[in-house]
Amino acid sequence: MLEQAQASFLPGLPGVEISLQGKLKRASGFSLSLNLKETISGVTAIIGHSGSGKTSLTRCIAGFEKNTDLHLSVDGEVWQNSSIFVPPENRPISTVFQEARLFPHLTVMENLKFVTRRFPTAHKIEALDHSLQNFCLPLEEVIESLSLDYLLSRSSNELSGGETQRVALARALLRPARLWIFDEPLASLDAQARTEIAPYIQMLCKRHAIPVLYVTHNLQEVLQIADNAWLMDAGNLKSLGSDSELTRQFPSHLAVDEDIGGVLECAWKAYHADYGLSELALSTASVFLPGDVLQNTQVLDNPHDTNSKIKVFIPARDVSLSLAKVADVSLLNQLPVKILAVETDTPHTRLFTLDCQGQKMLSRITAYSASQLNLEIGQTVFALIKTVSLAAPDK
Amino acid sequence: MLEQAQASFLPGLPGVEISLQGKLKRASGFSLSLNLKETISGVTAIIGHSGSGKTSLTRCIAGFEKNTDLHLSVDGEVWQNSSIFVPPENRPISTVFQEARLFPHLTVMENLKFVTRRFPTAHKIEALDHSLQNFCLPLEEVIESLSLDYLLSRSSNELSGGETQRVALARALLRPARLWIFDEPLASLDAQARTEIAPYIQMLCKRHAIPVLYVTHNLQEVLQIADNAWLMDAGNLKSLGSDSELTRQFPSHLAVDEDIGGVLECAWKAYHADYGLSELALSTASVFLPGDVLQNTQVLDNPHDTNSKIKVFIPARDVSLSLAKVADVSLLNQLPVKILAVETDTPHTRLFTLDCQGQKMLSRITAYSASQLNLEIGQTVFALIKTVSLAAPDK
Amino acid sequence: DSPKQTPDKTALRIAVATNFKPAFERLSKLFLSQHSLVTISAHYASSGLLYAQINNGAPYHIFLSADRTRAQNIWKQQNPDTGIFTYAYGQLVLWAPGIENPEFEWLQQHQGSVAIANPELAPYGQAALSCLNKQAGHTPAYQLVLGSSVAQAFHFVASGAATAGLVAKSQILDYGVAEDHYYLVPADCYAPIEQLAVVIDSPPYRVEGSTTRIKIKAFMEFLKSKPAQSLIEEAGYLRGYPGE
Amino acid sequence: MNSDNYWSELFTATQVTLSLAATSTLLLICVCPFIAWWIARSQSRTRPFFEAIMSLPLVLPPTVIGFYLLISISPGGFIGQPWSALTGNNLAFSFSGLVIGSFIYSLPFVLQPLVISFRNVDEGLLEAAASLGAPPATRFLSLILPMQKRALIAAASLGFAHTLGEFGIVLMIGGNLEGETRVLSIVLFDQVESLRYQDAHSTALFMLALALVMLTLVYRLQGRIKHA
Amino acid sequence: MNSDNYWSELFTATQVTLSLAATSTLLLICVCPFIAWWIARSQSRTRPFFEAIMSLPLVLPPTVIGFYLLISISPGGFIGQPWSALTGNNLAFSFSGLVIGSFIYSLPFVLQPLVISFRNVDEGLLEAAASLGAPPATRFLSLILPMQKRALIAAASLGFAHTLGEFGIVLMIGGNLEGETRVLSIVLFDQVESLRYQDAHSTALFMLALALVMLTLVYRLQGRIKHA
Ligand SMILES: Nc1ncnc2c1ncn2[C@@H]1O[C@H](COP(=O)(O)OP(=O)(O)OP(=O)(O)O)[C@@H](O)[C@H]1O
Ligand SMILES: Nc1ncnc2c1ncn2[C@@H]1O[C@H](COP(=O)(O)OP(=O)(O)OP(=O)(O)O)[C@@H](O)[C@H]1O
Ligand SMILES: [Mg+2]
Ligand SMILES: [Mg+2]
Repeated sequence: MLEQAQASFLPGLPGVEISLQGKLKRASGFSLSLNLKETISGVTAIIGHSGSGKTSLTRCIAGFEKNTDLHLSVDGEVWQNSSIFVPPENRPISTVFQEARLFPHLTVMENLKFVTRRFPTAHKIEALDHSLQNFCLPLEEVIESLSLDYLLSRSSNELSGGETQRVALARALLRPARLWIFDEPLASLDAQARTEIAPYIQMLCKRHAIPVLYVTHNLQEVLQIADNAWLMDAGNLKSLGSDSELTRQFPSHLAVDEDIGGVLECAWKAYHADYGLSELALSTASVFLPGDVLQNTQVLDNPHDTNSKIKVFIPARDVSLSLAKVADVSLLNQLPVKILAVETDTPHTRLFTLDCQGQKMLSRITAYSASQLNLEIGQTVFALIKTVSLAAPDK
Repeated sequence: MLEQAQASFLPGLPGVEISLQGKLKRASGFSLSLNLKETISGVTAIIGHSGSGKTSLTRCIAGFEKNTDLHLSVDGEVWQNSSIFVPPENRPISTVFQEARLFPHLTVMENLKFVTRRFPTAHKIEALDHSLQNFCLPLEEVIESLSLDYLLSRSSNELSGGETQRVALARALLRPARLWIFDEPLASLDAQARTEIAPYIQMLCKRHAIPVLYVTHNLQEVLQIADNAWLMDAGNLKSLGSDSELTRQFPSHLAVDEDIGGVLECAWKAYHADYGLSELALSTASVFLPGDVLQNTQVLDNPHDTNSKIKVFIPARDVSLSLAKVADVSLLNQLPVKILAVETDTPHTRLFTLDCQGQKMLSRITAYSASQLNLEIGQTVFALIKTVSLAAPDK
Repeated sequence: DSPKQTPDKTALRIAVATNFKPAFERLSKLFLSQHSLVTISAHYASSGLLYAQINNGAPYHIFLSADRTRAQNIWKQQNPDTGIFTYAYGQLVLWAPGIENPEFEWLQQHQGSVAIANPELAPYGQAALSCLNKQAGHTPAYQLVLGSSVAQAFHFVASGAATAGLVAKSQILDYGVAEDHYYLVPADCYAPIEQLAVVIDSPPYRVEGSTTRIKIKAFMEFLKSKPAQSLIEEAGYLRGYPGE
Repeated sequence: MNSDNYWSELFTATQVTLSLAATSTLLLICVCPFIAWWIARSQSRTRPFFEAIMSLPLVLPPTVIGFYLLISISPGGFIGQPWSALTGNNLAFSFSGLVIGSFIYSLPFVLQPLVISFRNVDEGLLEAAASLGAPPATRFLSLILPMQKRALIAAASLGFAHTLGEFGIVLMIGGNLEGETRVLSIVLFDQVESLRYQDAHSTALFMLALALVMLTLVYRLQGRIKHA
Repeated sequence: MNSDNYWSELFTATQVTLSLAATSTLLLICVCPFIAWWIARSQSRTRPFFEAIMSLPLVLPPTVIGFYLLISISPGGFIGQPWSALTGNNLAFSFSGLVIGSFIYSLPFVLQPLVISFRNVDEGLLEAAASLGAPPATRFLSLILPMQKRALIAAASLGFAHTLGEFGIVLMIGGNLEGETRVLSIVLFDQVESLRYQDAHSTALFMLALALVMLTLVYRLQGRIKHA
């Protein structure tokens, strides 16, 4: 699933440094404690339980929580502290709210025009960011990419849930910004629309080097487009970083069991056009993926650079273990691995941490199999991975 | 994933027969053509693209589309035609709207009390349904099951997105009804909350024999709790039925490729407590599932009845093929199957339809493996399925 | 002459044209001092309004109108046995605050606004208009503004909005304007401004010897009496009832 | 002039004024929400016409309305006659008559704000209430009215304030009876008309202060109600 | 009486009335939205007090307001003096004076419905507009005002109707000058006062018909505007 260009693929631009300290206290008793200093680029997923404070966090950054004890500075510029408050309209941030908040008296097109009429004469924003003026997404592109053509003359309270969300997203994309905040932008969309729009967001984010804070509950979305993740837990923010441990950390908090796994960083090796298989190199071993990885991965500046690293997410539940290589099966990927550790995952399954050419991966098998095979720490076995499990969503 | 009691497990009550004919025309040009006559029981998923008319359909049934050319009768009783219109408040239907629609001036508790104050003195509804009076969910149970305790005194516009949705669901559950209509009730919830609430809905639906029309975009939800499905496609409704072909029909319309698969109907055989493995019988072969299937499946009237059928969904992407049985691997399920058909699924994968003891299942492998193994129609091979792939979400 | 000494709660309800209010207050004080058991409730409004009310069953006993037509109309509509007489004549004065001893000659040259009551509504207005018309040798330089009543015409002047006005002498006295700051318009340039009092025919009045009837008659007699007429004269009117 | 007299008159008039304003506002706030709801939600083609009719009391000068009212409520009038027959009392020049007059005159000021406010009610919430089994009457009474508390208060206070200042009608049909129909605005009017400007200034100040205090309190209360 | 005279008087008065109502409504609808917006959104502790002040014209009888206005706009008054100095004209007994009077008197009727309506505006939409880069002024002008079109029309029509029927103030500061300050309501009042009841009935009917037609049209238009 996760199979994407690394941060180093980005067109050389630095990220945005966010420094956010302080507290937000709600009348309801909820309190958000923030202590964050991080340079973000690419897509940063914000995950966490319902009511944990994700939306509150984004509101703090976007400038909708005024009477709080917050200190926010972005790229060293103070936006909010006890004496300064840059109002939301002067922050170069574009937000998609959890509820779409379309202007009900306007048509879809008028909702979009509400933004485009105002820009790129980005008056005050200049003060905060000079590069902004250069960038403004063309209205037509956004309309087409989010398939809004047929909706344009519709009154915006005559839309279906998913249509509403797409219009809200489009409207936000049209505002020139240095940071995007999207609060569950695709929650009401069907899987197909989602797999079309998520990569589009990811592509925009990379093409224009605009970092995205992306609140979502959909793990598939996280794995598909996130470069790193922040975890919100009962009002406490924790950056999970962007390393291969990212997905490893999900389960205890959020994911259903199917979602844990490991990430292997491979180098591109070859594309076998006849069978539609990509071959990636993992030190000496080969990993096969269906389809042309380089084509599916949307933004590669220099695809045939042998240094190009490609991340492949391998779900633990898709990895079987075998004492020996197996012949005559459809399982193409059979990687020699060393057992590093074993955990009692659930009463009847075991989670093995494996060393595969110096990188970690996970395998979950039944307790029964584990005892049948007599697996021990240090032992070398073969990890069997179905190739199609690794398929990227087809275009 | 899908692993649940059949309709015959329901406490002997018949379903609800819905007959819905006619057209709904919207000013926007959208038109819904309905021609449906079906007895529904259990959870009926309504799937379809964004804007295809799912919400419109539920509005027609719930009575929110008055000026239309519709004929609706339920259990033979006419609710709507050119001369009759039973208003929504007199239809024994409880609806969760796509937008939560909490009453903004009330607290969460007052929102719930708005319903409980009114029932069970279900005045006019008696005329439509006599059995209704007997059933009213206890307020405390609903509050606990949806973890609303800490929210009760909150004003309902001080909730997070997910909290709002849970309250809306609770409110709807409190209204005595003969049919539930839930329009994406869990869209704003995280995976964990979802895996807790979805089975609760399913359980209620079975315990009280109230059919649910369940609009969702989440295929995992469909597979987890739906007994059958309706597909809405550009205003045309099609019942997909509840057979094992159900999931087979998804991909072309909605699902990402990972979601296709087959459903095997097995009988319960044994639970191996030492390894936490359930053994199910599929004619002569055995299928192993992690955990105690009977415990995980929430409502079984007579669990040890040997006629109990248990549906197991087997995703095509999790089935590998092997020419012979494989030893020394963690793959417990190795079923002998006959190849019935092979399709070119994507340019680089092949989808095999397999006959497994008279039932159909699917396997997707790479084109490369398919040609390496020289697989042919009619050939008998072994389907290898990782046991943990079949795990039900743990409690 | 004095009413029956039986306690009777019903007040004597008298409808009074507003411009007569100051005089009436003094009159009623005097009357009450003579008739200790009577109470009076006075209803002040414009004559036109009171007329409409009486026509629609207002429970008044006596109507002190500021004009002739309305009082006579009422009298004609009812039992001719009820009394009617002129209790006072209004006097017209020219007042221009800040101007000493103004005269009509001054008014002719005056460039400002001159307030009078609306001639269609108020006798003072009619009187003022006829005087102005008689004086007009050439087109006047001032602008004429109309108040709906003579009271309003007075407000116009008192507030400074109008620079001069033809108002009632009673108002001037009540307001305390100094002797040499107004000009009493000669009575021959306008028709007399008759103020009529009329008894309103009501069921208690019809009962011969009823307390109410006695009170009404008593007040009407009082109004004709010398002390009352002197009070009226003091308030800036001419005596309406010359008799002793 | 007579200071004692002045204050006792003012006191009595204040009592009459407040009870008149309170009574007619109470009546208005009981009746108007229903009419406003009908106007706000009706799809009928006659709705605009009916709405215009309700606004007519605005258009005629109060004394003229008073004149026609006087004719109607006089013992022979089409309201006064049945009223006398029923109660044995005269409607004209009575407190009840004033209440009727104030009711008619202040109706548009209470009605229109409610109509505006009711038009803003989210249709979705009504659907939700229906889906929870609430019939139309319940939806209105136990959902809309509590939800529109703030608008109700605002409309009521507009009506109340307007009745305080009402004068043309009162003068016409009330007849300026002390303790019964002589309200503050009439006292003030009398004072102005009879050139007692000093008294008039005090009375005007008193009325303004009274109104200012009451309105400030109401508007502060209103600010406390957070939602809708 | 004189039928010719009657009609020509009515015609002139109608012209004056309509221009007065139109002018003051126009002024009100330009000014009130801003004040209403401030009142509806201010968190200030003085807000209720200020709001009450704005409602005060309701509380005093129109003739009394008129009296005080007369003092203020007379050539020596605190409005009249600078006005004369500036324009060389007298404000009292002029059309401009009437406009000022109507403005003050009708202010609360235009303001309050707007306040009620603005209070219902979803805060979320304002946040959305801010997030799209619209500063407060833009949010108000290009989001709220268009969104509240219906409330604006309703408030304006209330103000317009009220100015049509206004009379106490006009009587006081107008001076009844034909073609300049003699409005319909005064004509009607004069007719009633001078016992020309037949003429009064016709005039009242004419005013009612005029208002009925205009209001029906406005309210129908309003019904066509679907949202908020
Ligand atoms: N306006 C408000 N006033 C008071 N409490 C609030 C308000 N908005 C949110 N809260 C509370 O603050 C907490 C955090 O809310 P927040 O909306 O940030 O959660 P979230 O992580 O976005 O949840 P979700 O995924 O359900 O949208 C919740 O407990 C919520 O009830
Ligand atoms: N009130 C309305 N007036 C006019 N058209 C509408 C209205 N509501 C929905 N539509 C249109 O009807 C079509 C079906 O809408 P509907 O809400 O039923 O879709 P849906 O299947 O529920 O979509 P989603 O999954 O996005 O919620 C859409 O094209 C939508 O734009
Ligand atoms: Mg949220
Ligand atoms: Mg929908």
